Amino acid sequence: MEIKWYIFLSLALFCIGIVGVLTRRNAIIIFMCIELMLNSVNLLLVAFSKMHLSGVAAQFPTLASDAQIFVFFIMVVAAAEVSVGLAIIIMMYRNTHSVDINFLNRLKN
Amino acid sequence: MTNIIHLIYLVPLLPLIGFLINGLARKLLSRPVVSVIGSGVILASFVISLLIFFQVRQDGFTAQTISYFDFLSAGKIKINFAFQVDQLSTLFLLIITGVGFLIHLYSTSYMHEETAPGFARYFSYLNLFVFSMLLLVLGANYLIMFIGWEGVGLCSYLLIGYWFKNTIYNNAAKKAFIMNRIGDFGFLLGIFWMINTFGTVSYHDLFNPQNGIISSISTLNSKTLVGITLLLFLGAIGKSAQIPLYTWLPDAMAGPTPVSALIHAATMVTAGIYMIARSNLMYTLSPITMSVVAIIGLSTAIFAATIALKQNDIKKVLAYSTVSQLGYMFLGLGVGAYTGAVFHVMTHAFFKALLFLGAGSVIHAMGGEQDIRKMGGLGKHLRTTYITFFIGCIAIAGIPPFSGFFSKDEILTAAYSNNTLFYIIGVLGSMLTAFYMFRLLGMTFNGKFRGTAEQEHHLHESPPAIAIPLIVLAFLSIVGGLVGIPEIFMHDGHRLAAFLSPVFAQSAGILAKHESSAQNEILLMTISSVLAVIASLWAWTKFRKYKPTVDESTGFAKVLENKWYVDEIYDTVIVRPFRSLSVFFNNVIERSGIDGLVNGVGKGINYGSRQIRLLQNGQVGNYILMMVVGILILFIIQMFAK
Amino acid sequence: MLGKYITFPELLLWFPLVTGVLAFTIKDAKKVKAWALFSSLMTLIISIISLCYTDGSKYLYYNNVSYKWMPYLGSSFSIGLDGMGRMLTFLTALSFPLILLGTYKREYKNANAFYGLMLLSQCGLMGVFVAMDALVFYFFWELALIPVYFLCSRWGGEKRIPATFKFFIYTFVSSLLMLVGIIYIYLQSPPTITSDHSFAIQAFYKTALLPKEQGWLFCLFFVAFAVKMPVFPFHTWQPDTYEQSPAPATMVLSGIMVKMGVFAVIRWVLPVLPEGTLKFENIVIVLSVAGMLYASCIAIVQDDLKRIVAYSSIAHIGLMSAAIFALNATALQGVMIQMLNHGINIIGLWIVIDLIEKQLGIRKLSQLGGIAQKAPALSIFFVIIVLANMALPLTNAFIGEFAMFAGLYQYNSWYVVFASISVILVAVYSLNMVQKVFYGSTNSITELVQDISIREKVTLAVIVLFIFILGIYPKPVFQLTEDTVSAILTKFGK
Amino acid sequence: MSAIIISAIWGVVMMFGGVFLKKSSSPKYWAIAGIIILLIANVMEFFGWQFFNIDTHGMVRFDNFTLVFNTVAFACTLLYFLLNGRDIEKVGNGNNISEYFALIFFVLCGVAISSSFKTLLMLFLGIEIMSIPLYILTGSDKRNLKSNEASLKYFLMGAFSTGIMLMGIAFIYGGNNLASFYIDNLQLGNGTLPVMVGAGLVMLVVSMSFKVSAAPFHFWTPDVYDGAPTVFTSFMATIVKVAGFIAFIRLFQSSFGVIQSQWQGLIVIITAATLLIGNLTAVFQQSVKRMLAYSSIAQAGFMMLALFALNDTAKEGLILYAAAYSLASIGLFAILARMQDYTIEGFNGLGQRQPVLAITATVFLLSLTGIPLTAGFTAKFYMLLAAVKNGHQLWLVIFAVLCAAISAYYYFKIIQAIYFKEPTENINHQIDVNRRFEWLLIIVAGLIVLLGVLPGLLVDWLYY
Amino acid sequence: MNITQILFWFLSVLAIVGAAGVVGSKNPVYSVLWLIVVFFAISGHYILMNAQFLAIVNIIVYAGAIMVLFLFVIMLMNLNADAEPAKNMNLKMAGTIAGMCLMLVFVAALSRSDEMNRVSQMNGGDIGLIGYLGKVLFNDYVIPFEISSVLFLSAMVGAVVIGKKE
Repeated sequence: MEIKWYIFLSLALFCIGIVGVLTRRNAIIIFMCIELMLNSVNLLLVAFSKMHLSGVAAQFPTLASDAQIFVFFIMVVAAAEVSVGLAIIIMMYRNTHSVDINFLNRLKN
Repeated sequence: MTNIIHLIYLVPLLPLIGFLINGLARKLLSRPVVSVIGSGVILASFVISLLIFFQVRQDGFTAQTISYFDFLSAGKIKINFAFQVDQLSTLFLLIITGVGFLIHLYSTSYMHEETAPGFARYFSYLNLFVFSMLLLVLGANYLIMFIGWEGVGLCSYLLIGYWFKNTIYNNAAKKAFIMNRIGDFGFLLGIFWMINTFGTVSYHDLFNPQNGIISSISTLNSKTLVGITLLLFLGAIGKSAQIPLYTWLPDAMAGPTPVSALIHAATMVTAGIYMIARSNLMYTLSPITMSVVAIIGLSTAIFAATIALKQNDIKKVLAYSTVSQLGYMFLGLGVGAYTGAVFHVMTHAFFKALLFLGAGSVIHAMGGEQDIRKMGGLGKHLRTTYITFFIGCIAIAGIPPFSGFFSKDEILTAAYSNNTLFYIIGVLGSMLTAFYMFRLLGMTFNGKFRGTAEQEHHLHESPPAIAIPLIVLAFLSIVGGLVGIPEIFMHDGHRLAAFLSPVFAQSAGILAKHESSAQNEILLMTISSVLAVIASLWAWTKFRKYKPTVDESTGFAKVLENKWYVDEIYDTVIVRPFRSLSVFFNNVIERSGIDGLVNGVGKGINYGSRQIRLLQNGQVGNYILMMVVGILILFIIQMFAK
Repeated sequence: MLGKYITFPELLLWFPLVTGVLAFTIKDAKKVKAWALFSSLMTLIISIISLCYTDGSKYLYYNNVSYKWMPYLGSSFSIGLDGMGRMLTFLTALSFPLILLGTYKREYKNANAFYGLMLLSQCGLMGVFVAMDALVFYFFWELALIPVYFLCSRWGGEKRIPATFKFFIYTFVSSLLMLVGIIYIYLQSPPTITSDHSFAIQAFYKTALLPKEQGWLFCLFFVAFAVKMPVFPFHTWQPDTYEQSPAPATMVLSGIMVKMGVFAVIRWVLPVLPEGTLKFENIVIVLSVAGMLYASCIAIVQDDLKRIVAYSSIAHIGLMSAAIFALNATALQGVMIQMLNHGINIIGLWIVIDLIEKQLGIRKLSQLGGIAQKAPALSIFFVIIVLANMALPLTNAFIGEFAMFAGLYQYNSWYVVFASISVILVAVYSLNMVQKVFYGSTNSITELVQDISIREKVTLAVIVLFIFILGIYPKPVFQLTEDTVSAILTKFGK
Repeated sequence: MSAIIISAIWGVVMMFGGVFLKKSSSPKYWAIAGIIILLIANVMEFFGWQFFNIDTHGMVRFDNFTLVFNTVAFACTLLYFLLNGRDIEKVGNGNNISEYFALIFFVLCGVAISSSFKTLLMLFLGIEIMSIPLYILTGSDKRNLKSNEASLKYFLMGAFSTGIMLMGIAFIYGGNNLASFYIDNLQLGNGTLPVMVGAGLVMLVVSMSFKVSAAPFHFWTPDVYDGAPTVFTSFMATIVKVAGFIAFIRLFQSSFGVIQSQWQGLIVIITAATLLIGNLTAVFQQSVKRMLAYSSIAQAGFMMLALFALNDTAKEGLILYAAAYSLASIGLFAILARMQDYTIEGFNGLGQRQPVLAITATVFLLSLTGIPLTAGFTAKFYMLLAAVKNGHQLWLVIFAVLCAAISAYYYFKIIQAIYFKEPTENINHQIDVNRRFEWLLIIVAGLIVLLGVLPGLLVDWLYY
Repeated sequence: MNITQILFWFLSVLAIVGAAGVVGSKNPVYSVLWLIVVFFAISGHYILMNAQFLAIVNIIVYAGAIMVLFLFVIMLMNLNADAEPAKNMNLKMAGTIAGMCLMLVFVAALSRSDEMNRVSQMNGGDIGLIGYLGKVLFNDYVIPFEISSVLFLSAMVGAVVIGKKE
C-alpha cells in the first residue's frame, strides 16, 4: 500500500480523537478518545516501519523494527496511564458523583 | 604713588568685608558700630578711589588690567578674574563710593528706628550692593561685569524687599528681580555670542587700540556686532528701566528711601549706561543698534515723563523722573554722545540722589506719608530740605547754570546734530520734566499743610546725618556741571570729556562729527533753558496753591494717572497667558498627558490582565480547544508561511 | 604605599558596605544614627585623601583595581577612579554626612534598617561611579536603586507606595533596556586573552559598531539614563517620588542619583557610541531644552515645596543633558562642575525644606509664610541656597551654567536662546517660593517655628561655603575633570 | 547513569518503606538520606566514578550538562525536602507519606532520564515517568475538590499532549531518511527540513511547550499549580518544569540545531506569547499561589529564550536559570506552605512579624524579578546574552526585558505587602515556623546571592 | 485491486466508522464497544503489515484489558444511561471545526511530502514477528524496558494512593 493512505487514515483517526476530546464532556469518553489518538499513532508507526523496511532499512532491519518496539512502549505507557487516569476519574467521581468535565470549574481565572 | 592702582582690589573688598561683618555678626553689633563699619568701609573705598583717580588723571595713563586668578577656564573659554582701571571705571568708582558714602551716612539716621539686627541687615545689604556695583564697573571683562550686574540686581531685590513682612513690597522686589533677569538674559546671550565669535570677553582683548578684536573690525553693521550690541542693550533696558522693561523701577520705590536714592537713581540703574559706554566701540560700529538705543531712550524719556505728570506719590514721581532721565542718557548714547551720557550719569547721580534723600527727609518728617496731596507747606518746617530740594529741582529741570543743564544740554545738542526730531522731542521731554518737578515741589513744600494735625505737630527738620548729605549733594548739584562746560563758553572747559577721551577715542574717530555752529548751539541752549524755565514757573504757580479735589480725573489724565495701563497690559498680555500656559502644562500635559500615558500603560496592563485571565475559564474543553488552535496556527506558520 | 595594598576605589566602595551591614545590627536608634554619621564622615575623609592623592596619570587607569570575576565572559570586577569619578565619589561622600546631619533630628522607626539602607545606597552609588566594567556598572546601577526604593517606600509619605513603585518600574524598565544594549556591545567587542569578548570599559571604547547599530543602541542606553536624570518626557516619576520620599532618601535621589544618569551618559554613551551620539544629539538637546522650559513653567504653578524643587531639578538637569550633547570641552566641563554644584545645592534645599516640614508638618506654599521673622538663620541659608540654585554669579551653579550655556552656544545659538529663558523662569518660581515661605506675615502654624540649631547651622554653613568657594574659585574642579573631558572629546575628533 | 538507577531503587525503597516504617516521621529522613546518596553518586559520576557500567546502546548519555543539571536538580530537591518535609507529611491527612516520597523519587528518575536521553523513546519515557507521578501528587489531597479537579485536568491535558508528542515522533521517524529515533542521527546536514519531519517538529514543539507550560499550551499550569497541595506545586513548578526545559533544549539542539533558522519562528512566537500571557495574567492575581503559577509561566518565557538562542551560553544560562528559579521558588513556596492565607494580604506586615522570613522572601522575590546580586539576575543576564548572541530577532529580547519589568510589578506587590503594609485585621496571619526552617531559608537565600555574585561557581562546571 | 487492498479499505472504513462511533455515541458503553471495534480494525492492519506481535498485543492489552477496565469503571459509576446533558453547542461546533481544520491542514501539508508515494511493504518482512522483536527488545532495548518498569511502579503506587480509601 502507498504510505499516504496510512498517513491519511492515521490522521483521520487522530483528528476524530481530537474532535472527541473537544466535543465530549464525559471524562471517560475523552480519555477513550485520547486512547484512539494513541492508537492512530501506533498504526502510523507500524506503517512507517514497513515503509522504511523497503527503503533505508532494507539492510538494517533493526531500524525498521525500532518503530514497532516504540509502539510496544506506547502501549505500555498507555496501560500505565489508563490505570492512573481511571483512578483519578474514580476519585473525582467519589467526591462529586459526576465525571462531567464541565463541572471542573472551581479553578479558574 | 604708582602702586596705588594695585590696591584697587581693596575698593570692592572693603565693602565686602563690611557686608560680612555686618551680616554675620548682626545680632551682636549695636547700631552705632554697624553705622561706623557700614559707612566707614565705603568711606575708605572712596578715599582709595580718590587716590586712584588722581593717578589715573595724570597724563599718559593707559588703561590697566589687573588679573587675580583664573575664574573660569573650561575648554576654549578662559576668563580671568581681573579688574580694569581706566578713566571710565575710575569715574564711576568715585560716583559710587562718593554718593554711596553719603547715602550710607544718611541711612544711619534714616533707618534708626529699625531693630539692631535689622539695621545691620540693612547696612550689610547696602555694603553688598556697593561691592557688587564696584565689581560691575571694575571688572575687566564682561563676565565680571555680569557678576556685578546680577549682584546689584540681587541687592536691589533684597533692599526693595527689606521690609519683608509686607507682601506688596515683596512683590515689587520680585518684579524688579525678574524684569532685571529678562534683561540679564539678553546680556548673557550677548556674552555667549561674544565668546563664541571672538573667543574672549575681556575688554583689553576686544577694545585695545593696538590689536583689539573689535578695534580691527572696520565694517559697520556687521550682523554679529549688531546682534551682540542689541542683546547687550536688552540687558541695559532691564537694568536701566527702559521701555518696555521699566515698570519695575516705580514699584521699586517700596524699598527704604536711601535705597531708592542709591540704587534706583544714582548707581545701579546707570549700569546700563556704563555698559554701553564701556562697549562704545561696538555700538559705534553698529549704527542700527545706535538708532534703536536712541529711539528707545527717547521714547522712554518722554513716556515716563508723561506718567510722572500725574503721579501723587512723591517717590513715584521721582522714580518716573529717573526713568525719564535714564532715557535721556540712552538718547545720548544712541546719538554718540558717550561723554554726555556719562556726564549726565554723574550729574543725575548728584541731583537725583539729592531729590530722593530730600524726599526721604520729607517722608521721615511726615511719619511715612508719601502722598503729596496730603502734604503741602512743608517748606516752612523743613528749611534745609526745602532749599536743597529746590536746588535739585532746578538742576534736573535743566536750568543753567546748575549741573543738569550742562549734561542734558550736551545730550540734546548731540541729538540735534543727529536728528532734529530727536531734539524736539527731547526738549519737550525736558519741559515735562521741569513741569512735574516743580509740580512736586509746589505741592510738597508750598501752600497749606494738608495732612493731619498730628503729623503737623511732628514736623521737624531732620537730624544732621540727614542734612549733611543733602547739603553736600546740593552743592554738587550746583557745581557738578562745571566739569563739563561746553567748548563755546570756555576753551578746555569740558574737563570731563578730556578726561574720558581715551575711552571714547576710537569711537570718536569713527563717528562723523557734525560740528554744529556756535550760534546754533547757543540758540539751542537758550531754547531749551527758556522752555524749561517757563514750564517750571507754570507748574510752580499752578501747584503751589493745590487744593485736593475729590472728583476722579477723566480722559487722558486718567490714563496718565494709571501709567498708561502698562502694568495691566503686561498682566493681560504676558503674565496671565503665561500662567495659564503653566497651568495647562501642569494639569493637562503633565498630569493627563505624560503621567496619564505612563499610568495608562499601567492601567492598560491591568486591564489586559483582567481580560486575558478570562481565557483561563476553568474549562478543560476550552483549554484543549485553545491548544488545538495553537497547534493549527503554529502548523500553518511552519508549513505554509514561507 | 596605600595604593599597593588597598586602593581608594575599593575603600570607597567597601567601607560603606561594611558599615552599612553592621548598622543593621545596631538596635539602638541613637547609636545607629551616630554610627552612620561616623561612617559617612570616614568615607568623606577617605574621599578627600583620594582627591589629594595623585600619581600624575588621572584618566581611567588611575588607581584601577581588577579582580577576576567571570573570566569566561570577559568580565572582571574592575573599579577605578578618574577625575570625574573622583569628583562624583567626593560628592557622594560629602553628601551623606550633610544629609545625616541635616536630618539628624528626625526619628525614624526601625532606625537600624533605615541607616543601614542609607549606607548601602551610598555603597551602590560609589560602585556606579568607580565601575570600570560594564557589568559591574550595571550591577551597581541597579543595586543603588534597591535601598533607595526601600527607603522611600518604607519611610515615605502617604502615597509612598505607588509613587516610589512608579519610580522603581520606570528605572527598572529602562535599565533592563540598557542591559540589552550592554550585551549587544559586549558581543561586538574585541576578544581578550581569556574570552571572546569583554565587558571592560576599554574594550567597550574600542568596539567598532556600525552607525545604524549605534543609533538604536544609543536609544537603549539613553532611555535608561534619561529616566534617571530625568529628561523630559521621562520625568514624571520624579515629582511624585520626591514628594513622597523621606527627606534623606529624597536627598540621595536628587543629590546624587540624578548625577548617575549624567555621569553614565558621559562615561558610557559618548565614548562608546560616538556616532549614535552624533545622530541623536539634536533630538536630545531639543528634548532637554523643551524639558527645561516645560519643567520651569510647571514649577511656577506648584504649591508644594518639594514639587517645586523637583521640577526645578528637572529644569537644571535638562540643561546638563543638553550641554553634554553640545559635545565640546566648555559644555562638558560645565556639566562636570554642575554635577557637583547641583548635588550640593539641591541637598541644601531639601535640608531646609525638611527642617520646615519637620517643625510644621506642612510644605504647601499657601499655608506657609513669615518664617523669616521667626527663623532668620534658616531663611538666610535658604535664600543663599535658592540664589545658588538660580545660578546667581559668584555662586557655584553660575559657573556651571555659564560654561554649559557657552558650550551649548558653540553648538547652536538658538538652543541657548530658548534654554536661557529658563534663567528668567527659575527666578520667577524661586523668588515666589522664597516669598511665600519666608516673607510676609506669619500665620497660626508658622508662628510656632523655631530657628535652627547649631548642628543644622553647621551643616548648612558647609553647603553655603561650598557654594561660594566653588562659585569664586572653581579652577580645582575644572582641573580635576579636564583629562576626562578631553579624553572623551578625542572620540569625536575634537 | 547512577542517577536513574539509584533514584528508581530508592523509589522502590520508599515504596516499601510505607509498609514497614510505621513511625510517621521517619519517611522524611529516609527520603533525605536517599536524596543525599543520589546527590553524592551523581557528583561522583561527574568526577568519573561510575557505579554502574551498563551498555545503553547510546540511548542515554550522561555528559557534563546532564550531570551538572542533575546535581542542581537533586540539590534543589534536597533543600526542598529539608524545607518542606514536614508539610509533605501533612498532605492528605498524613496517609501515604512514604508513597509520596516514592513518587517524588520516580519523578527524579524521570528528571534524570529527560536530562540524559539520546533517543526519542527515552525522551518519551522520561517525560511520562515525570508526568504520571505528578498526576497523582496533584491529586494527593483527595478530599480537596480543587486538588481532584487539578489532577483530572492535568491528567486529561497531559495525556492529550502525549498523543500530540507521539504523533510528532511518528512523523519524524517516518520523514527522516535514517529511520532513526536517535536524536543525533536527526542532524539534518544538508540544511533542509523534510516536510514530514517539519510536521513532526511542530508537534514536538507543541508537546514540549506543554510540558514547560509555554503559551498557548500553558492552560493547565495555573489551575494545576493552584489546585495541587502547595508542597507539590513547589516541586513540580521548579525541578520538574526545569527538567522539561533541559529535555527541550537537549532535543532541539542535538536534532534540529543546525537548521534552527527554519523553525526559530515557532519558538519566537511561543516565547513572546508566553512572556506576554504569563506576565500579564499574573498582574491581576490576588492569590499568591496562583500568581506564582502565572509567574512560573512568565519565567518559562524567559527560559524559552534559551531555546531561541540555542547556543552554549544558552545552556549555561539554562543551568543557572534552573538553579536560580528553583531555589527562589522553592523558598517562596516553602514560606507559602506554612501560611494560613494565600492572598497577598496574607503577607501584610510580615516584615515586622517574621523578619527572617520577610528578608529571605524578599531575596527570593528579588531573584525572581532579576535584580542584581541575586542568581535571578545572572540567570536572566545569561539568557539575554545568549539571545542577543543568536543575532536574530532582537526585538524579542527587548520584549522579554519589558515583560521582566511587568514581572517586577507583581513580585513587588508582595514585597510591598511584606514591608510597607500593616497586618490586616480579619486575616489569619499565623505562620508556623521554627529556627531550623529559618536557617534553611537563610541558606537558600545565601545560595541565591552566592550564585548572583559568582555564577561561575555553577557554570564553570559545564567545562570541567 | 488485490485482496490486500480490499482488506485495507475495509479495515480503514471500519476503523473510521468505529472512531466516529466512539465520538458519537451518547452512551459511554457503546463508545467502549465502538472503540473495541477500532482496535480490532487496527489489529487487522497490523496483520496486513505482518506485525503479528503488535496485532496480538493490541488485542490483548487494549481490547482485552484496557477496554474491560473502562467498562468496569463505567459500570461501576452506572454511567450507562445518557448521563451527559447537552453540551454547549458553540463549543461543540468549535471543537468539530477545529478538529476538521487540523485534519485539513495536516493533509494539505503532508501531501507535499516526498514520502507520500513510497510504498509500505505489506505481508512480507519478518521484523514484526515475536521472535525478532523479542531479540531486539532484550538486546538493544533493555534499558528502556527496565525503565518502563519504573513507569509501571509509579503508576501502580499512584493508583494505590489515589484509589485507597481513607
